[in-house]
Amino acid sequence: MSILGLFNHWAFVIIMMLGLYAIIARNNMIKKILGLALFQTGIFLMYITLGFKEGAASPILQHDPSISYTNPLPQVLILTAIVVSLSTMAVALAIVIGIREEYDSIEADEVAHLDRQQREPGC
Amino acid sequence: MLSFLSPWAPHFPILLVLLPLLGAVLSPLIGRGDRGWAWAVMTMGATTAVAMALLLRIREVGAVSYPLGGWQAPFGIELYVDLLSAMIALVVAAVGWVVTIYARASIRVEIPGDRLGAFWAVWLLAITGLLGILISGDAFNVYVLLEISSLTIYGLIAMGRSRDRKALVSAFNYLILGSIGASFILIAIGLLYAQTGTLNMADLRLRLLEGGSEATVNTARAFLLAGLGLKMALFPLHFWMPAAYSTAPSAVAGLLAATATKVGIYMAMRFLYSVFPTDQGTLTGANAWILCACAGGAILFGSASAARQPSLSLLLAYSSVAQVGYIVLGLAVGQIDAMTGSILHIIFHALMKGGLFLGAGIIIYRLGGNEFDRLAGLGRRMPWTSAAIVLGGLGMIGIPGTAGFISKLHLLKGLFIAGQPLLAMLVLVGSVLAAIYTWRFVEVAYLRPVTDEDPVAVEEPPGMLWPMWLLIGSSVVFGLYPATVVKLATDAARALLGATG
Amino acid sequence: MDPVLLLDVILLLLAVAAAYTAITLRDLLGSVMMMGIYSLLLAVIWADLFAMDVSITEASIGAGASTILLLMALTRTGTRERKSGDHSLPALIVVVLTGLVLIHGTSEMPRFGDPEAPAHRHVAPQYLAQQVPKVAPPSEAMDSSPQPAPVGEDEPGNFGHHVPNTVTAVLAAYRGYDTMFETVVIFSAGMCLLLLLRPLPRKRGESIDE
Amino acid sequence: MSESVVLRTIGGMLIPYILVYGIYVQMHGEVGPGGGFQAGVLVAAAFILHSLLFGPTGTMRLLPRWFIDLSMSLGVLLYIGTGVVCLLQGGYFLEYSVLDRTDPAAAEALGITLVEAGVGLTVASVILTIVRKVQGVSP
Repeated sequence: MSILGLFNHWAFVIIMMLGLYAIIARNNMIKKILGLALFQTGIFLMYITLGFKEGAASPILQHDPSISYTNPLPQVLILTAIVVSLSTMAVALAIVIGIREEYDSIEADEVAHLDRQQREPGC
Repeated sequence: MLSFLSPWAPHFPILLVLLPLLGAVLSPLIGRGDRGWAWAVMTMGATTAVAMALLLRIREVGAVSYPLGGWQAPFGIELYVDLLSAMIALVVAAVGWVVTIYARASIRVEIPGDRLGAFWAVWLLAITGLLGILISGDAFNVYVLLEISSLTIYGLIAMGRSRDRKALVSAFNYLILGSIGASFILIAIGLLYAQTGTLNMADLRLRLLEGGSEATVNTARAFLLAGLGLKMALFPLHFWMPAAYSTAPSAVAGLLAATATKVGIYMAMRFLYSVFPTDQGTLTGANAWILCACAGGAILFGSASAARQPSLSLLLAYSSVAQVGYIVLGLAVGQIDAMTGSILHIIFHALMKGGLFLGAGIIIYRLGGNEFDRLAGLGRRMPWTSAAIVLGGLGMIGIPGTAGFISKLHLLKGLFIAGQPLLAMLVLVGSVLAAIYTWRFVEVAYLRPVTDEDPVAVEEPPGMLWPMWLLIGSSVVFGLYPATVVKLATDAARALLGATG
Repeated sequence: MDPVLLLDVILLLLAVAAAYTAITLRDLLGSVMMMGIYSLLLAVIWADLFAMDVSITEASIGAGASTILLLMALTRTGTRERKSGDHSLPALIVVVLTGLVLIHGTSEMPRFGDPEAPAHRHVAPQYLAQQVPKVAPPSEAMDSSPQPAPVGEDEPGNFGHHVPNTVTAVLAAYRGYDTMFETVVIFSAGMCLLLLLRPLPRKRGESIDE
Repeated sequence: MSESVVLRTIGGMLIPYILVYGIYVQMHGEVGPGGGFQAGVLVAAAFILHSLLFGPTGTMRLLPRWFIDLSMSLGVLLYIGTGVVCLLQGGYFLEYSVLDRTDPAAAEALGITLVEAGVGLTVASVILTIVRKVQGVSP
């Protein structure tokens, strides 16, 4: 139990850090967006872990006072966070589509290079 | 003056968010062109009136809370407005109003006409989010509203692409960093929830004071500070900001410079002093030191970089990096005069920097850009705009008679009382550097001859000129007659620090 | 061994593997599909942890809407990812540091599933009993602090027996203000896209009338 | 638009079921898992499927741009409106129980149904808009 009890905590840290790594390390903007989504799901896992209760059922009330239920609050917060995550992704994709139209590339370093060239005319 | 609003008095807090929100939701239906603009101006006017009425009411009766849905506080979401939040809300609403009026001409040039309905919706949503953060008393609610303002601001910045395609890149970088920042804040809220079982800020404080795991609370604070540092562009997490502010549509830059980072700083004040346990009104050791170091770095680095930028917009953006430093410095010291200085500087800097960015926008509107090599002899070509920019620059330095002097005076006094003469020296060095970058503009605009063959006088559109002068002028008025606002800021600082400050 | 926990561990291992594959694949199409699989795995994990509403939402939004959106975006941005220029070292440093801080911060958190955790003992019990006290109406609460109103001692609670799904009750009633802004978030995203994206130039033979 | 007759026939048969399931999830939100968000996504999914199978032109005619734009705003307005009506009835914003003073518990349930409907409307139309915009088919 004790090892398994910590397992969720380790898992969400690992998932968050995988996401963060992808955001920072990768040049490709779509990869960065995927990394961001991954990072956010790590946080979801953290919240749902907080709301879990041993031997408890889903918080849909039944006519039986002996049943205990998992905590509904983190679930509600995560519903909100999932929607926020989708919205962020949509806006990010729209911006990346714009970048692709303007620069014909979605690699962060290539785009930065093109901008530098623009600033120093004569190349 | 606003007595006709009094039957609504108990509902002022919610109206402050509802009005801009309703305006935003309706504006795609209102239509394009000037109708959309007029609608946005009306909405912001009404919002400003409510913000004013709310501030007056709070000065009378003290802090108010508003239970949404009628549910009692730690269970339902509560709005909580005290003097500090009401003051900053009034500044955000009023500056938002003025910038909306200003935006008419420049937006017509910078945003494609068929998308104006969506533009005004996004614009008003951004302001809704910022105002909502200021009056919320619930930690998770703050996160949701932060995401609303952030998402819309990313969109607004990206619309700078019609002038400069770099706007897209800076919007994307800001989106990634801003989302990481917001996620860090979400992690912090989660840790606090694990520790206490509540999301209500007042309840959080009570339950955190009961003690508990040091590790969890400290980690929460670290994540919160890192997230907010990204949001308010605190050195060394500022790098997204100059790019974003200099490429955004000019009206958007004015709105952001005046409001967005300020709200981030407000959140830091709120969380550090009224949620996390403090040591008799001051921050605990390491936090104060880290914040002071970041603030000092911001002042030196921001001011020094500002003097070396190729364009007026970039100069102003780096100057903002430095100004955030001043505000955070006062916040970190946790002494009542320093905190008063911080609060005053939030307000005055919003007016001055908002006005300066509007001035930079007028130049872009007329000349197509504001790189310094285009600005030679600007003092003769655009006399009103140049004069306002110089006046704003004097405020950045903190010349007596400007608002910047009042806030820096309080900050200095607080730093000396707190026994931090070194930090006080830093503030003075920052002022000298500000004089250098302001001089840069004066030199180009007034001492260099007009070089190109453009007509010497350039028409300055009055619809843009007077909003800019309103902001700059009001900062001068506050500099000359500071008593009322200083009294309010002192009360707000005292409330924030608790009786011990 | 508790089957809930066992399933949780197995699924989490699979999810971590899927996440790892998603970010290491160089083919963006493959990455996106892997993310879809990852989201589906998450949906099962949420169900296993008795968060049914989150599970359905994850399946429809995470695995459904996001994947469709990403695939459609890929048709406009290309699926190629260049093979060089990673900032692996700085990323690794940031990630390891942040990860260590997080592990430190969560090490003293309540044990997984502990029914005595603060999260289960404060606030949540009133939600589950659906007996949240109300404050006096605004007409009587002109002063700044609202007065607590007497709570109905009757069994049915705030909603009678009309809303047995407490997640919906918290979502739409107790924290309805949050949910309003959640709707506004997605509305903002819609508005931002209307603002940001211009339509593609029309292709031959596939023109859209209007 | 799909060229395969099999796909179009079978896919076309699926659409009404997805729609009905979406409406079920919407109505069922108070009693079982589900609610406005999930229902909105399902309804949007049905129309996205329609557009993939039969081409965007037909879907565009079925749900024109002005209609979708209108329902985005209407959904949020329904949510805010419910709250404002509560406020005008002498309660706090979003205090549904004042909608029917004789039976506050039922009024709460009514309020929940109304705001969930608003959520569903907005989510469905926004997701449809987002997909159309990213696809590049929306005018």
